[in-house]
Amino acid sequence: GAKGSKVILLTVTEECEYCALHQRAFKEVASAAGVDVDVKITNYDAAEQASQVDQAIAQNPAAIVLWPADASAIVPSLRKIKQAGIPLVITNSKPDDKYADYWSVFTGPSDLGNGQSAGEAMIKGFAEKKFGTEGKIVIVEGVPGTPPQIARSKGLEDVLGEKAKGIVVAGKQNGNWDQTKATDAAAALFTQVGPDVKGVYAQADNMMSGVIVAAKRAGIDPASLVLVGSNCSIEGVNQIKDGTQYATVLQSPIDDGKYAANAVVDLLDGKKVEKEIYLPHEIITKANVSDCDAAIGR
Amino acid sequence: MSTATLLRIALLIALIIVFASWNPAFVSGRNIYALMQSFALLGLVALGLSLTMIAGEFDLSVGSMVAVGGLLTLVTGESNLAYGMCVAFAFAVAIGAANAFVVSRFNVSSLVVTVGSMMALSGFAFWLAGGKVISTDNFDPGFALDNPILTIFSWRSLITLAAFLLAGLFTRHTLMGRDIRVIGSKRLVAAASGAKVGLSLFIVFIISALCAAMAGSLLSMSLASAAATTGSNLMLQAVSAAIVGGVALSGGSGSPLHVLIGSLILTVMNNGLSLMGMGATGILFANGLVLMGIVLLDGQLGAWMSERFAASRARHSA
Amino acid sequence: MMERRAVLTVTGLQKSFGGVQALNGVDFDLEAGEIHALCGENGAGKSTLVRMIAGLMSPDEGEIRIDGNLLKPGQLTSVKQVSVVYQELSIIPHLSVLDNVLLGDPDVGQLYIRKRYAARARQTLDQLGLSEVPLDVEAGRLAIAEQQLLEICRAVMRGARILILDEPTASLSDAEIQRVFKTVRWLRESGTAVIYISHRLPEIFALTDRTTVFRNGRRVLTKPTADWTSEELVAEMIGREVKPAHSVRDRTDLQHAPKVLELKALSVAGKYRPVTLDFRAGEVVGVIGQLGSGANALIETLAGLEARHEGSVILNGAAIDVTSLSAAISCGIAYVSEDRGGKSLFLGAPIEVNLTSAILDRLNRAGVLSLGEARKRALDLARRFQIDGRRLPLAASTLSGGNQQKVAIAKSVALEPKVLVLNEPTRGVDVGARTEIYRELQALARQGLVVLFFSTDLEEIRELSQRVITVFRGEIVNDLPVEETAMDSILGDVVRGPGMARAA
Amino acid sequence: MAAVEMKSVGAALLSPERIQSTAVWMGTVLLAAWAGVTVPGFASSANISAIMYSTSAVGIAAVGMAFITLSGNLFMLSMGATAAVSTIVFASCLHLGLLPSIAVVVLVGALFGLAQGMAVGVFKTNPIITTIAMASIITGAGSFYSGGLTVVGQGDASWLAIGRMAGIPNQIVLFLLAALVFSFIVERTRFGRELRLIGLNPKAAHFTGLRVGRALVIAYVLAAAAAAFAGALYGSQAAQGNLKLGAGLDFDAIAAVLVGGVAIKGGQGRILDAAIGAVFLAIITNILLLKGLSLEIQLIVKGLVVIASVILGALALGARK
Ligand SMILES: Nc1ncnc2c1ncn2[C@@H]1O[C@H](COP(=O)(O)OP(=O)(O)OP(=O)(O)O)[C@@H](O)[C@H]1O
Ligand SMILES: Nc1ncnc2c1ncn2[C@@H]1O[C@H](COP(=O)(O)OP(=O)(O)OP(=O)(O)O)[C@@H](O)[C@H]1O
Ligand SMILES: [Mg+2]
Ligand SMILES: [Mg+2]
Repeated sequence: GAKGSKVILLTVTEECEYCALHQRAFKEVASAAGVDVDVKITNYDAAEQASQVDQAIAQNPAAIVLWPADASAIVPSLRKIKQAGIPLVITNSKPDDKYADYWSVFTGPSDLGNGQSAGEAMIKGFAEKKFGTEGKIVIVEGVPGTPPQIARSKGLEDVLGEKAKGIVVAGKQNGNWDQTKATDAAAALFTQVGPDVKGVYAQADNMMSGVIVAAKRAGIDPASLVLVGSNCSIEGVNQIKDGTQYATVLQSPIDDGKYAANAVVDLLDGKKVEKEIYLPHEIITKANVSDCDAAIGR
Repeated sequence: MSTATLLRIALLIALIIVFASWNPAFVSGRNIYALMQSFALLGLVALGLSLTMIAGEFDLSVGSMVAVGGLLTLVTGESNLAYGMCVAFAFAVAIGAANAFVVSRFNVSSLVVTVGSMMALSGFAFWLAGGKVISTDNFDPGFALDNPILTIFSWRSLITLAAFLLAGLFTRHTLMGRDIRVIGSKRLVAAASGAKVGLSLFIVFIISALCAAMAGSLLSMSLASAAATTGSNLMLQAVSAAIVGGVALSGGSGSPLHVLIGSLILTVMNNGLSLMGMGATGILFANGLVLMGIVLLDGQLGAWMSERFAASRARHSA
Repeated sequence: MMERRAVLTVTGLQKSFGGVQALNGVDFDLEAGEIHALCGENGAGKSTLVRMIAGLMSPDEGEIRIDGNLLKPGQLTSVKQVSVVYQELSIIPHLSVLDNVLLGDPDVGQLYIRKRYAARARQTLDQLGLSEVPLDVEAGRLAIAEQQLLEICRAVMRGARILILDEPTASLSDAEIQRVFKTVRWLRESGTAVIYISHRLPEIFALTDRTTVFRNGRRVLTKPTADWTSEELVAEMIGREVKPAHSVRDRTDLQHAPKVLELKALSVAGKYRPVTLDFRAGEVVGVIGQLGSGANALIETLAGLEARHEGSVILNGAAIDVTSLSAAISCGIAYVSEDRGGKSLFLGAPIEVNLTSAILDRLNRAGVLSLGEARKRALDLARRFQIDGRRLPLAASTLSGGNQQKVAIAKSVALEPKVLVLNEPTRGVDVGARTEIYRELQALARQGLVVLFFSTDLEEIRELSQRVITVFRGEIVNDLPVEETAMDSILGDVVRGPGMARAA
Repeated sequence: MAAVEMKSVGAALLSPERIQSTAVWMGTVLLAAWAGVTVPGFASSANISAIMYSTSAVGIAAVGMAFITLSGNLFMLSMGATAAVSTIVFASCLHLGLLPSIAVVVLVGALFGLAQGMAVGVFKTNPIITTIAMASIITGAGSFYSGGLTVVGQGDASWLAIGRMAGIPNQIVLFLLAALVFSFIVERTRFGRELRLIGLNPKAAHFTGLRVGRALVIAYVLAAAAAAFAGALYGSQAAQGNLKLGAGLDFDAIAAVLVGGVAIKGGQGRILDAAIGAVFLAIITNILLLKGLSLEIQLIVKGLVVIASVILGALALGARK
């Protein structure tokens, strides 16, 4: 059973609000079920995580919960866990499905779903701000090559292509998941695309903070744009409350952590667990921003 | 062996004893294996970097070179990883030579030159990754490299240890090895006594880039993937390892043995703290404190303390 | 007598650095089995010639032949032919003594097998008096004099046909100099040709067979050393007549001048025993002793460089604190170190900035430097020390060695100290600049300053000081007016101590 | 008379030590002029203010970094960490008002600087390693303090973030002010003169009786305060702070200092050179952004610019020999 057994959580940096809340929620739920949690943290360093996996295997836990620092670099380590016969829950970012044998359960967000919700939000925002179904938008993306960066943009573009062909992506820049870089990137996008930008999709709310700063500096009222962020992090919530940001996509770190904890507890208790458990991706606007607060536990 | 070296070995042993008594799992075979895996990466980078330090130079670009090495291996080695590895090594030789060329031809500080190449290489790494995740399905080389040997080693860590041995023999028993040290101490004297200053600089910068690329290449095989951000903090860790081991930034002093000890101290500390459940920032903090302690001891504080110590010993014996 | 054979011939050598003609059509030859002195003021071109013979620099024009074979420009000369002890110390501190000795030895192959050479190195070291020094100790731990000897050992060990020593004795004591002399003479017997560069005329007369004088990049004259007189040599070196400083010295009686500085049982453990001395206003006092005798430690104590001293220092009747340089400076003791490039000057900064660097607090107007005041003071100092005022905005590195030394002294004099302490005030300074420096120091003394200096150069002690204090192994041997001393008795005090003192 | 003055000014600008910085000054002007004509959108007022904004924080840090480089202590590698922690401090103090929170940030930064200055100046530690170690310690401390979370400021920081004076962003005004004040300090005060002399020859500085330890402590305090202030600028943007904001400041500031032509061996170069280096790099980055070139190309170009400017400086000095 779960009670009294030892689980190792391998997770990423504490210097990220989402990650910190995820870890906190995981520990709360797991401890409540009597699981003894041991945490190993890496600062998004795949090599370090690989050796943490070795270390974790050496400690011979009842199960391992793993947030891959890099969803593809982790694959060889997954195989080692599999070989050691330790049950594995992957949380937050899923490696390629080719290797699905190596893990027992995946819980977490679907980046594609997240992007799709953002697309829906964008269309809704265009309607609400009376832009109709035509206009230029720009995207500020995360670190190139990371799955969220690829999948979120794809999700958004899929939905737009399907439901609102008139809304075109006129430019993309890399904001590196970083507010400062996002500020420069957005400033350049505003200059490049000119004054007829109607909406901006930032793949994370903290980057949206940068977009808003850049808009203000360029003399554009952010409230006049359809600004859609993602993650429902505290920056986004505040910006939605004061009306500068139109919407964000709820991806609750607390749920993310909880789902993983529940999955591992169920697994240890011998219950049947679904192979893939996705978080909901609710669209958050001013109207339902309290959902966000609740989801984040404020 | 000097007292400073013995003190560092004592520190290493003390750390091991402390961690082992805290958690016996620390000295389990599997954990030592894990520890050696981290060492395999850090040690190789630190070894290359420290050679440039001994020659009185500095190679800030090793961190980015690790990323480029890994990416090149996978990008060009899609069908044949060995070929990719060769490309990565050839590229490293070219970059090392370019660094050395600018340093020796224009007689500028390598700290400055390699700030530039660090940035440029890091950009190149992002360009290579090109918005894709670079990964391979060819897991076999990685598994072969990481397969435990004698419980605690793997080919990867044995390669790093062999590199240390080679570098140790090179610096101790070849003329070029001695000249590198002379160049680090007094370059004009080296030139006047017929040491091949330019050639030695080329050699150390090439070795440094090559070690970094090799570390990156082996890592990418072992992870079956490569990212542009890999190694972003390896450079700082590698300098720390060299300094902790007793290589002076001012050049001319230190040896691969020192770097070996320094790298082991850092890996043991990080592994042990992580075993105790400390987070990444906590470990960073601890690294900072140790490094700070060591620079303080190397500076005036240490001089003052050893003077005190000598004085009190003199009083006692009188 | 055996027919002399030239091993080295230099013809029509030219070299300029930018606008400076360092060598201007130099002809020179060196014979096997001779010790050949090169003399000349600072900047005369001696070291430049050496560097070209060693192949470190290529000449603009002219040629150098060794045994009739032309040297290829831009290529190091084989150390089997020419081995050089450079003016600047070139010991590698982190390498062992053996590694240092073997540095540049062409016999050492790419595989570096130390054992092979250990016995021979040991033998050479012993010969130079380094028998106490183990082969595997780091050279950086040796004393400066030992390092200098190590360097000579390195050159000797290579067994070169031509040995060049560029001011090898600058940091050696007399006993050590005698050792070097012995080795050089022994090499001469075995047929080696030696070029010996020194600013110390007594050494030249004692050691060398022929002497060549350089002036402004030209060879002026070569004659057997025995045919030179000291005055003639000096006159050729500077190309004009110099009045010895002696003739301008004041003969006023200082017995009634007020006591400025008193040392009461001053001592530094392990360096010198308690010393009690008085110094009167206007005195110029030379302290002489071998390196390590404690003589320089004594004056460095006054400068604030020996924090751990015992006893007291009294200035104008009040005890003062000399536990640090800045404490000593604020009490009115200024110090000029022996190493002008390393410890005194900011070579990359303008001469004006150098001259005023010690008195920044006096140029301070509400936190802002007064540049006008700085210029005024710098001009004043430049005039007093005969430094070209138009050069003030140029970097100090553009000055010749002698002029640099003037700047170094002027910068400390700017502090308007009550006591001026100098360490080797004219090391490596040519005769002309030396005289100018001596004159200015004596003028300062006449204004009531105490000038106290350490030197290992007997000539300097005799020329500059009114009172000579000799030190041997941490103890004062004699303290006498210069008129009552003779060269040989000073030397006797310094090398043999009180046992032999002034038997006459 | 005037002609003579002009000639000597010309000679000074073209002296080997100054040629690199002169080239960068002229390069900046030419590049801006060229881009204004050929790059669409470059000369728009919005873009020019974007350039100004992206210059300010890096520029202020570069000006601070120049103190360290001038003093002969190479670089301060804790600037990024200091700036990042400062964003957190800034956000957590914002409820006290903008000025008080800037004051607190600068004070905390100065304390970090004090610690490093004491280590380097008094305990004679290696400057590079000291600042690397301090960077870890500062980041670790910041992480303990914030728990890794983003701190949202309860107050209005818009004066700093987007405020303008006569159409010029306040940030750039502050940057210019900092550059001028720091420049005055180096060129005309006793401390500045001491710092330069220490950079030229630390041993001689000691033997001359200069206050070496004290001057180094002040230099580190000023540099860290500048980094902290840069952090306040980042923090003000969205009135938020976290450990990632401004963390990359170190190498941007170093690049600016090097491109500007402050000599790494100490004692040579001017504060304003570092400032112009920052402007030059900001303009290049902006042009690349406008041309749609990605982050990676920007990095490659920046790296090459650093190497090229260093080679230029070396060639100029070499030409004298
Ligand atoms: N590398 C150099 N660059 C520029 N000028 C130089 C260089 N080396 C020597 N000089 C100049 O050439 C002239 C000759 O210098 P050299 O060192 O040969 O003099 P020296 O006779 O050895 O003097 P000293 O007695 O001080 O050693 C001087 O004016 C010197 O400043
Ligand atoms: N290291 C150096 N680099 C460049 N120029 C030098 C260097 N050393 C000396 N010089 C220049 O070489 C010239 C000749 O040097 P020298 O030693 O003969 O000076 P000098 O004729 O005694 O000058 P002064 O008029 O000051 O007495 C000087 O004008 C000096 O500017
Ligand atoms: Mg000379
Ligand atoms: Mg002269």
